[in-house]
Amino acid sequence: MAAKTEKLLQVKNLKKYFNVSRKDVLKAVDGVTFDVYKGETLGLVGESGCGKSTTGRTIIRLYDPTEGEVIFDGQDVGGKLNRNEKKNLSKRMQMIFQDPYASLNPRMMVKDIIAEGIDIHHLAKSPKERIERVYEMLETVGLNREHANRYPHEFSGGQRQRIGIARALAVDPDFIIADEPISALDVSIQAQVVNLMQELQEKQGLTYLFIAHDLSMVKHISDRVGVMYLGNMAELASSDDVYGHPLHPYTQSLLSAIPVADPKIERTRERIILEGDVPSPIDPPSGCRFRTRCPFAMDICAKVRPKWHEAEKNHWVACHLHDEEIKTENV
Amino acid sequence: GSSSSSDSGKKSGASNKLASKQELKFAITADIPTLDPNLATDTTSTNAIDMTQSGLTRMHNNKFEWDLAKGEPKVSADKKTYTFTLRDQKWSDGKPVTAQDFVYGWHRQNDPNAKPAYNFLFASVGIKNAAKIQNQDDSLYGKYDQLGVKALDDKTLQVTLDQPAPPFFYSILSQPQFFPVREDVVKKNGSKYATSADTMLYSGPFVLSDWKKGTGWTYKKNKDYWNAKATKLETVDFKVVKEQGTAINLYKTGSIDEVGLSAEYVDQFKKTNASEMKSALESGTFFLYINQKTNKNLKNLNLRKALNAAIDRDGLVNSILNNGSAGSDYIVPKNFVAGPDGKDFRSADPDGFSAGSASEAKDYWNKAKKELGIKTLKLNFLSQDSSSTQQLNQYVANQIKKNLPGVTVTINAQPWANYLKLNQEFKFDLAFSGWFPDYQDPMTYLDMWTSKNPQNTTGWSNKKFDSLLQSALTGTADQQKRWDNLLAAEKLMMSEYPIVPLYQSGHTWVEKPYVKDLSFPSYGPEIDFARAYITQH
Amino acid sequence: MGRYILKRIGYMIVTFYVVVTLTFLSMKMLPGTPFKFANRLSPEQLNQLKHYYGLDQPVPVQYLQYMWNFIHGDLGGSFQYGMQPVTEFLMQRFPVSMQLGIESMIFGTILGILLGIISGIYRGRFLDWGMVTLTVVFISIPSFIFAAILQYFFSVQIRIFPVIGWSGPMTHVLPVISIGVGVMASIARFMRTEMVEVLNQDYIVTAQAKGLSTSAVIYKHAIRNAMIPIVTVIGPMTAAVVTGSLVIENIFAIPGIGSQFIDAIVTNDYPMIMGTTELYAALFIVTIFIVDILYGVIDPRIRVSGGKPS
Amino acid sequence: MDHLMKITDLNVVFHIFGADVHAVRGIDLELNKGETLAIVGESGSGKSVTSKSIMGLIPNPPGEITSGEILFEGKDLVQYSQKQMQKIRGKDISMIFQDPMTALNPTMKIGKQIMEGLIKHQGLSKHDAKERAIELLQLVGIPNPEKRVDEYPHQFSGGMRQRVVIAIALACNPKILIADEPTTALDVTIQAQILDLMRDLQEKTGTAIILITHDLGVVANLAKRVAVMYGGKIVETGTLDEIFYNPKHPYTWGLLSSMPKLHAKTDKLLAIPGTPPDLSHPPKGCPFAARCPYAMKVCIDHMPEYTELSKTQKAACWLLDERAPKVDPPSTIGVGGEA
Amino acid sequence: MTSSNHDITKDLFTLADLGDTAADKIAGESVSAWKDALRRFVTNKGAFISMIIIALIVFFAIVGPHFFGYDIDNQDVSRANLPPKISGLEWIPAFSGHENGVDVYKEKNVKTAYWFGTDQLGRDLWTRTWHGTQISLIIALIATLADVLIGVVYGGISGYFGGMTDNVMQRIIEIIAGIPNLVWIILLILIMQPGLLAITVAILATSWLSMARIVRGEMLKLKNQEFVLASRTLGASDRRIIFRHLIPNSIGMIIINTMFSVPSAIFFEAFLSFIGLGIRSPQSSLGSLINDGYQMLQIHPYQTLYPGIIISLLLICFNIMGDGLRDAFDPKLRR
Ligand SMILES: Nc1ncnc2c1ncn2[C@@H]1O[C@H](COP(=O)(O)OP(=O)(O)OP(=O)(O)O)[C@@H](O)[C@H]1O
Ligand SMILES: Nc1ncnc2c1ncn2[C@@H]1O[C@H](COP(=O)(O)OP(=O)(O)OP(=O)(O)O)[C@@H](O)[C@H]1O
Ligand SMILES: [Mg+2]
Ligand SMILES: [Mg+2]
Repeated sequence: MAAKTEKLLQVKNLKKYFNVSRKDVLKAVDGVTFDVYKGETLGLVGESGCGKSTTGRTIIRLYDPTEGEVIFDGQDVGGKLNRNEKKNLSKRMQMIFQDPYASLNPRMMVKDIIAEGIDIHHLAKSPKERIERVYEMLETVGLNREHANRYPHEFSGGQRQRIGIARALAVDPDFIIADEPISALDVSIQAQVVNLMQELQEKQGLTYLFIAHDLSMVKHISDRVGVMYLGNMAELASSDDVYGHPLHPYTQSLLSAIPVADPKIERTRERIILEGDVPSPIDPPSGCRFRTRCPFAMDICAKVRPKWHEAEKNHWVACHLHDEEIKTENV
Repeated sequence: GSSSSSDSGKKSGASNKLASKQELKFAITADIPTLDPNLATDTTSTNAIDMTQSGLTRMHNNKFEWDLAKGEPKVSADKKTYTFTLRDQKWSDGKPVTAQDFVYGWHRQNDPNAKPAYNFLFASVGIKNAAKIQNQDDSLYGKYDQLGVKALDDKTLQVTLDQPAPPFFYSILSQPQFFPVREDVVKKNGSKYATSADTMLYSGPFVLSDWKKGTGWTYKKNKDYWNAKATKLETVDFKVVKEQGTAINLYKTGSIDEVGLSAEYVDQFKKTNASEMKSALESGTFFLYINQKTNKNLKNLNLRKALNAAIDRDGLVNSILNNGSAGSDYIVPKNFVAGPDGKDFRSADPDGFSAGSASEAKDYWNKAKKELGIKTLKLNFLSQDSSSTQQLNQYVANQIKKNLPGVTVTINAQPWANYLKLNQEFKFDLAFSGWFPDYQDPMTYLDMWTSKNPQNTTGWSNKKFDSLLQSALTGTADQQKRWDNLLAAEKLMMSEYPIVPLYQSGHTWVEKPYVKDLSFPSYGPEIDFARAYITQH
Repeated sequence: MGRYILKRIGYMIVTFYVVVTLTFLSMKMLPGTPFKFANRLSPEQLNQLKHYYGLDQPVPVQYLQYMWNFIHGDLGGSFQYGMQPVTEFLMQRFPVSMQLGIESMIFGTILGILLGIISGIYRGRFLDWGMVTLTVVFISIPSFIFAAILQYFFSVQIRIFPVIGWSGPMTHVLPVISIGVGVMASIARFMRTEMVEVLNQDYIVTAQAKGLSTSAVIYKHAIRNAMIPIVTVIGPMTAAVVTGSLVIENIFAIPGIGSQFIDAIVTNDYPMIMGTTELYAALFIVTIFIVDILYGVIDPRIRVSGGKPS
Repeated sequence: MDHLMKITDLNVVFHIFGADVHAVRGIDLELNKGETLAIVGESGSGKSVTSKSIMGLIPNPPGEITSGEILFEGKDLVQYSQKQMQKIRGKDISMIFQDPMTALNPTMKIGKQIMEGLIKHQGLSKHDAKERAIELLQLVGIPNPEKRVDEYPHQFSGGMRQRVVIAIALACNPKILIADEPTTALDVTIQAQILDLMRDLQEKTGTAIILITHDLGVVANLAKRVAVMYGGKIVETGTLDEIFYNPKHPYTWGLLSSMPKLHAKTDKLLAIPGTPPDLSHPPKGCPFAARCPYAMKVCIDHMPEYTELSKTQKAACWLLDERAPKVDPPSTIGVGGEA
Repeated sequence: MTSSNHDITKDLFTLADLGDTAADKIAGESVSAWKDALRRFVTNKGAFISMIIIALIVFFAIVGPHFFGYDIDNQDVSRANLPPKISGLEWIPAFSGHENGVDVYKEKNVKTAYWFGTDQLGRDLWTRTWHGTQISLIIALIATLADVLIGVVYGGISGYFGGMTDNVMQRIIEIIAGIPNLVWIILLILIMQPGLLAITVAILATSWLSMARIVRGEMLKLKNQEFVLASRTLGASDRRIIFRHLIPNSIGMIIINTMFSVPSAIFFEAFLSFIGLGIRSPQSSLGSLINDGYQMLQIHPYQTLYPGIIISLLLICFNIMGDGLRDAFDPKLRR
């Protein structure tokens, strides 16, 4: 794979807070920074509730960011947008959802679901052109024309997910955020969807933000992987680096926790088992968010929030263990 | 006994021996609203006061009897001053009833601060200065001490009138408004006065012994009543029952001894309990106001005659009301009051002044159409929305519609409060109404039709009629002439048909065979059980 | 929790204030007069009466006056009852309606819950089918027809129960049944739905997997959980039953508040209408409040957090 | 061999909406004392139904065990009445369900939910049962158990609830523990905790485990033997190594090769095309035939018999018939062939 | 299975050509969610029969009043209170024209047979009953339509826009709900001219609350569903989301709720009639007929019977149909 360096999306210090009650603020995403290069797949992993979906949804403006910048193709799309700007953005940025059952309107025919974007953006000049485009999309995702007049509940999970992909592709976007597109699917079906996504990327030069908690799948599909913990980005590097030599203790334990479908490896594996559960994002730990479960926690971790820095080339991490300044101080 | 026509001759079944338990049980649709004579305006309150207290006179069988007045008063030569001597009678707290109690009661009725509701009777009968005291614009307003009543001593009460007493003077004294009131009890109880059995004093044939609000009440015989020997009942029990069906069920199960019957039940009881059924004519007259003030068409006499002739009274009283009511073409009811000659007022024109039958109605209507130059007519029929008038409303509307082709009638049934308002504001063409007497005299039915009277919501006005009534009002000295004037007035009025008389109300009820001498008189207490008794059964 | 309760009480007061004001204003819009015998009075006499009772004052003045008295617990005097204080009336009559309502609710709820449980357990079987039909029939027969039939049959024909009254236990039977069957039917339907829902829950399978007997599973696990949502229905239903029992009160001559209310309406007895309305509203508001609090008490899921279950 | 449990020719049908869903179609299965048997397979292949049949918890209606026997210590559980089953459930055989969030009664204290089984099966007094419940909570690694017995499920996190569920299941030292996707709803870090716990507990108690999952990683971690289900049938069974390193059924191949490998580079995943069969109209032949890249004409109408491949491994596939052409497993199963 | 092994020949062991998409084929015709629900509804016998009964009642409500050429106010006291009689069916006691063993028709010398009998004013009860049914249905229809409109719009706005809007709107609902039904209705009826409109407004005043609550709940649930989010990411306007996604998906709930609010409107009108606040004569409604008949319940029970049966049938059928629809729309049952 040729190195992809042209930045399609820059996310800078993105924050998204939810007011869950009068006094409680839930910091779902609390200052994440990363870039997505044109044509690459950036994977985003992390435990449930760590803010992966919120990050994705804030970028595509389903949520308005609390703070931070989102620069898409050189244009700041993180601030206030008028309807037209939002609409234009929606043509270039699309999303694939997790639940193949909830993500298709059960009262619409497949052709109308797929054509929704075409209708909104008036991409077809005639009904004939519209239906042709729908057929094209169906075939692109490996379904056939006859499926156009059917209703979602007549399809299996994998087929529905393909319809969801077709819907996103219909407006011919550059960037697709896939929020756990396969986690609701059976193992054998997951491969169908992942393969399809990869094929499409090759053919159409798409860029993906691929959110999942299945680390092996993320590794398989992603060029680079970001690991999130409790609203923060813990580590970001090429997938080989993240899996090959993870820097952040959280990444390390996460990787060691994954059971591998290979009995031999499983028999001999050393695990770092994390104690306890993820703390609440309403009242997160001070300093480093991970310190409450971190086997290497130091005093400083409670006081200072670790800097997000490039510890190695193209290998970003937020951990005091890898912060040169701290290290030297400590030594 | 004009009241219970079927009373005589029926001695079958039950023996005439007194039963050991003298208890009578009733159901009634409303609780006693108040025992305060100042506030009592309804029949239930009035009946309760009648039975538990005494005035100078008491009505029995439509005639007055001397009650706390020890017989005829001394009458002055000008017939304007009456001096009553009082009988010895104790209040239920043991103190004697005095002339001062009467004076206080009468004053209170004329004191605006005591909020009297029904004190215009004082003016109707002509008690000296009453009219002025009650008139806000008069200099005497509120000065009740100027009222023509005086206690000469504890047992002597002097009443002064503006003019010679009208014939109903003695009978009206039986009304609660003219009862004695104990000042100390009123003062002591304040706003609680007369709101429960023990915030009131009694001086009548019965005392109220138990008054459970909303449920019922019980009268006990008053042993201290001067005429206690005439009271045979020991207890009289009233239950508040709003549903007719429930009351019927109570009667069927023997829980009550009497129940009034609405039309539906009359037929049923006729078949099953004919011997227990009784009927009496009441003094209520019911009619339709014809609004000729704001509806110009109704100024037409032929049209009014047509309306009068259109309604089949027989069908109404036999099928719809079915309770002993009598169809009427008159204003002053039958069996209500007799003149100086002792003959009933109605005996002069027993059948009244019929405008004719349905076929004549069409003729009148045709004439009216020609005179008015109309083909059709829309009439707004204002009535009440109580369940008892529902059927009547529909019947009347239908009769007019049916018998006067081209006339359409819309029923506007309203709750009483709103009915009154619409009626007084002349927002109707025809309005169903009834009238019960305030005093026992034809005047109570006739003076409301004078031009200025607020009750005359027809817009009909007749100078001759007005003057006839005026001379009857002032000419109280010559009883016969007054009587003739009243007869002439009714006749004159009915020649112009300003209203459509419909019926004189009747009351049909069943009572257990062992109940005797219970009556529903046309004037006086609504239910007169003061002399009733129970035979062995 | 404390904060939550305070906030709720705040809302309750606002709601109640709005109700009081609305009723007051609608009283002023009522056509007609509160003086039943107005047809016998001259306009002057009528004006005089209005003056006695302060009805000739401008509406805002009357309103302030009313609110002032209201705050001091004085609801005025009833026009139809010789100006007897309305509060006294309400205090005499309301407990009766309340008792009737609550007894009917208890009767209906217990039976309804039982029926609901049974038909939920035997869902789809004959028993269930029979019960569903029965409840629909009971829901659709107006209670007054039912009451009249019961009265005729049990009091007049076979004379087991007294025709009317509200004194001994025997007098309570028919009215309570008349109202209660409707309650029963609604509760049974609701309970059935809940029961079916709960029986499909995973924790029921867990309980079965523990080896508990069927009755223990149903009794200890299903019923309690199915009954929790019932509380939310029972609250408003109690209020509705108490306010809606007027017809039954009439039929059985029960000295409750309902029949009084209708009389008051027909005669424009303003203070009585307002007083009754306010009492009903207060009852309603308080019941809903109590239910919410109760819900928190019996459902551990919101007991701690003080919020509502999602 | 003397099996703890032996299932033969189990058939389960659900009668719904005019259709009969043949959820389980004649499966045979054995379980030995103290071993861990994993059942893997596509969603809807009948894994849960099989386990519920063992527990006697098939909802009836609509479900019905139409034939077969489940011998537990020599006695046929299929013939047992509900009353008899109640004595087995929770005591000899217990079960853990997939979703810890819904598997606990939300209105009953944790302690009480654990105690119920103890009181029922071991006749413990309330007090003793509570003691034991606290012990059990300790055993499954819940800190501060004395306090937490009196708390309600919503006060526990997902991972802790699953521990409670396990504590309930283990309360009476069952001989068999059926775990139906015990970690699917949990995060990987929590999953690791739970898997560790289960392994520890099994070592301590010697309970045989039937582990149902479709995560092959979990299988590799915990199981000794594996049964692969597809379309209501067991298509292949074998020891862990046999299944992972020497699979013989194309479905097993597909399953293994559709998973990316964490520790190896996979260029392209092998996707199994199509969708599983509709069990209300089960195919006459091999259930996998419609999706099988090697499907032969015979596969469509004829169900293959089991071929014994070793003492422990057998598979039902026509490819194993001597008449069939020789086919090599795809290289994408990665670890294939090493065994 | 062993037996079939005999048929297995060597030539069967060749690659089968299943085609590319064999596994992706969907059998059967295309079924929309609507058709699917309809199909399930039709197979629900109770619900289907209920629907037919309702249709029959509606039919009679339309043609019934014109059967005998009487109008609703055709009075004739000479034929008052006749029991039901159907010529040719006299052998059925209920239609013999006898009451308490007496042939009332003979007694009153009436020749015409009245199928449902006559009332106290001698009006034909068949005509009045079906006319009353018509009025009751119209009341129910108007009330329900308006209920649906107000409730859906209110709940929809409240739920869709959420936030402050929702907060304020919910407070308002709370206040309205704080006033008991009966009070609202009586106050309204007192202020307004009595009649059809007043009844409708009265029923409306409160009945939309439950609809608003339900629709709001649906909106809250639906607006965060992924298919709605998907539409938003495609740049759809609020209008499109509301009309293409939210409303079509809540319509099932709306219909079901409507099925339950129709009978409650009918029932409520009956209640109003009973306390004397219902439809004005000579118009009739089922409620007013029952009320009129109720006075006669002990004497001429047939006067309550037929309106009673019809109102019960309507309520029962609407309820069962509502239940049936609920099942039909239940996504859990869909395959
Ligand atoms: N609309 C919302 N309102 C309030 N809180 C929210 C909202 N959406 C998400 N959250 C909260 O924000 C946090 C992050 O949620 P998010 O959905 O982004 O996590 P996730 O990483 O996608 O988790 P999962 O793997 O479960 O999908 C969670 O605690 C969640 O409860
Ligand atoms: N209660 C039931 N009613 C009707 N059909 C059922 C029922 N339970 C299971 N089934 C059917 O039985 C088949 C097998 O279901 P089962 O739950 O055993 O699958 P599974 O292998 O456990 O799948 P998953 O991995 O999704 O849990 C499915 O087709 C399912 O639709
Ligand atoms: Mg997510
Ligand atoms: Mg399962």
